[in-house]
Amino acid sequence: MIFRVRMFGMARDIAGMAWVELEISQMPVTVKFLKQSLLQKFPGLSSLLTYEIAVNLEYAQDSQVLNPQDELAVIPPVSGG
Amino acid sequence: MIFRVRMFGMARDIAGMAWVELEISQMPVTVKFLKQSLLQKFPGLSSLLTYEIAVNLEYAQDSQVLNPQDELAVIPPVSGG
Amino acid sequence: MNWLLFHLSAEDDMNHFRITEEQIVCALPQSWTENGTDGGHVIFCGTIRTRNKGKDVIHIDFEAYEPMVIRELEKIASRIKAETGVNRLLLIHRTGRVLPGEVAVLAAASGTHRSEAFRACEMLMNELKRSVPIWKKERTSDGETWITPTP
Amino acid sequence: MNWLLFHLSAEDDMNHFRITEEQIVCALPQSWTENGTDGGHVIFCGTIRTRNKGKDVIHIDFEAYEPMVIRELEKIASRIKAETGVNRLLLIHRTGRVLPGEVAVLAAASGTHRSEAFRACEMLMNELKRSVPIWKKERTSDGETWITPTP
Repeated sequence: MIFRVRMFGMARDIAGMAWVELEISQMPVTVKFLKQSLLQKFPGLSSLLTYEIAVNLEYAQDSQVLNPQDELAVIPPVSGG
Repeated sequence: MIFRVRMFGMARDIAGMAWVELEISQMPVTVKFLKQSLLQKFPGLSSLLTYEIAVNLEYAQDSQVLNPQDELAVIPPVSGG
Repeated sequence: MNWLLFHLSAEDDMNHFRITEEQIVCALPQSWTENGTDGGHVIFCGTIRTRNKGKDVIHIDFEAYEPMVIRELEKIASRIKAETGVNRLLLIHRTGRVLPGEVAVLAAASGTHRSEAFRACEMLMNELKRSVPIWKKERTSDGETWITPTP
Repeated sequence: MNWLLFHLSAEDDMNHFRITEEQIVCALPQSWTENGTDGGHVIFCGTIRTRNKGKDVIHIDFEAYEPMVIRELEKIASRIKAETGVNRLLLIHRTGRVLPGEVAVLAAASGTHRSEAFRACEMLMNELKRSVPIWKKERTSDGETWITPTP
């Protein structure tokens, strides 16, 4: 199944794109697994000391199960204001 | 000697005037004595639970000695803002 | 719209204290915020409420001992700057008749960082209410009363 | 001068959260302050400093995940209102390129009294910096860097 993930801030610069598509066959897909898949595709993400995954505009736990309709985003440490 | 005193807020309403002139013969004239003279002239001032005397735009102590050139004012409890 | 007129030159890099009979808007002019040194600006804007202690407020008349207000604010400002490290303070207060919904006072503190600006602006308001010679007389449906600080 | 255009109707008596590419002025519109219910309005205005950590700042580029920003701010606002009792919160944040001296963020809290408004506005800024998905990349004479929160 195809998961589309928005990339923001430093993560977007590392990936070199604002949207990433990941094909994942294993089921179920958790947030933790998504992070591992992203790291495999973009090893540079390890330079982000930490980042969160947002699922449908909310911060998600590692254990949350995803489905391909979810709006997913990589949220590096924020620095607004 | 003549001392001119500005009256503000509730003190002005009690005195019925914005400027009060007091003729005081005793010397030296302290802030405390000025307050007593004002109270004698305007007994209604006792309804102010407390008030300060400003001398040349500064809050003054009771013991401060006045001279007729000083800019004097009765400062009832403030309520700006 | 007197804030558009209220321009501060670059030389005016210190405090701004003023009493005015004109309407105040809840704004800092760009000339105050654009200096590039102060990154945090905290503003307090006090407006007249329609109801106070269960009564309908018709208007408030403010009276100020203007030269002493300025003198007292300068003294307060020295203490606040020393204690918090902010660079600039501003206070503009209405006199005369102020209607519900209108701005009675605008206070501001500007510093390098935000926490000091929050602290300084709140201190400025506390000190204003403690010692600056300004008085208000409130007119409600019950009549007129000089407001005194609640102990 | 977009604050003159930024009018809030009387029905809009709740929060106002917005991301904008246009210049922000350090002001609350009269339509926000004149309701007669809230007597205390505290505003924070954050501007870009010319120098940061010993370097000359050329500009800052802000990026936001806009729909999540709004969602997150609404959640934060519910907590702040419950904790402080203020009635309304406002936050407007720039995206795109912001130059030194320009306003990056405007935050405000309005309530019956001033102490709660001070507390709420400072909480809103703290929470903005903690969890709201906005990022800044700073360009100095040394190059470009994504700013990360200092631990």
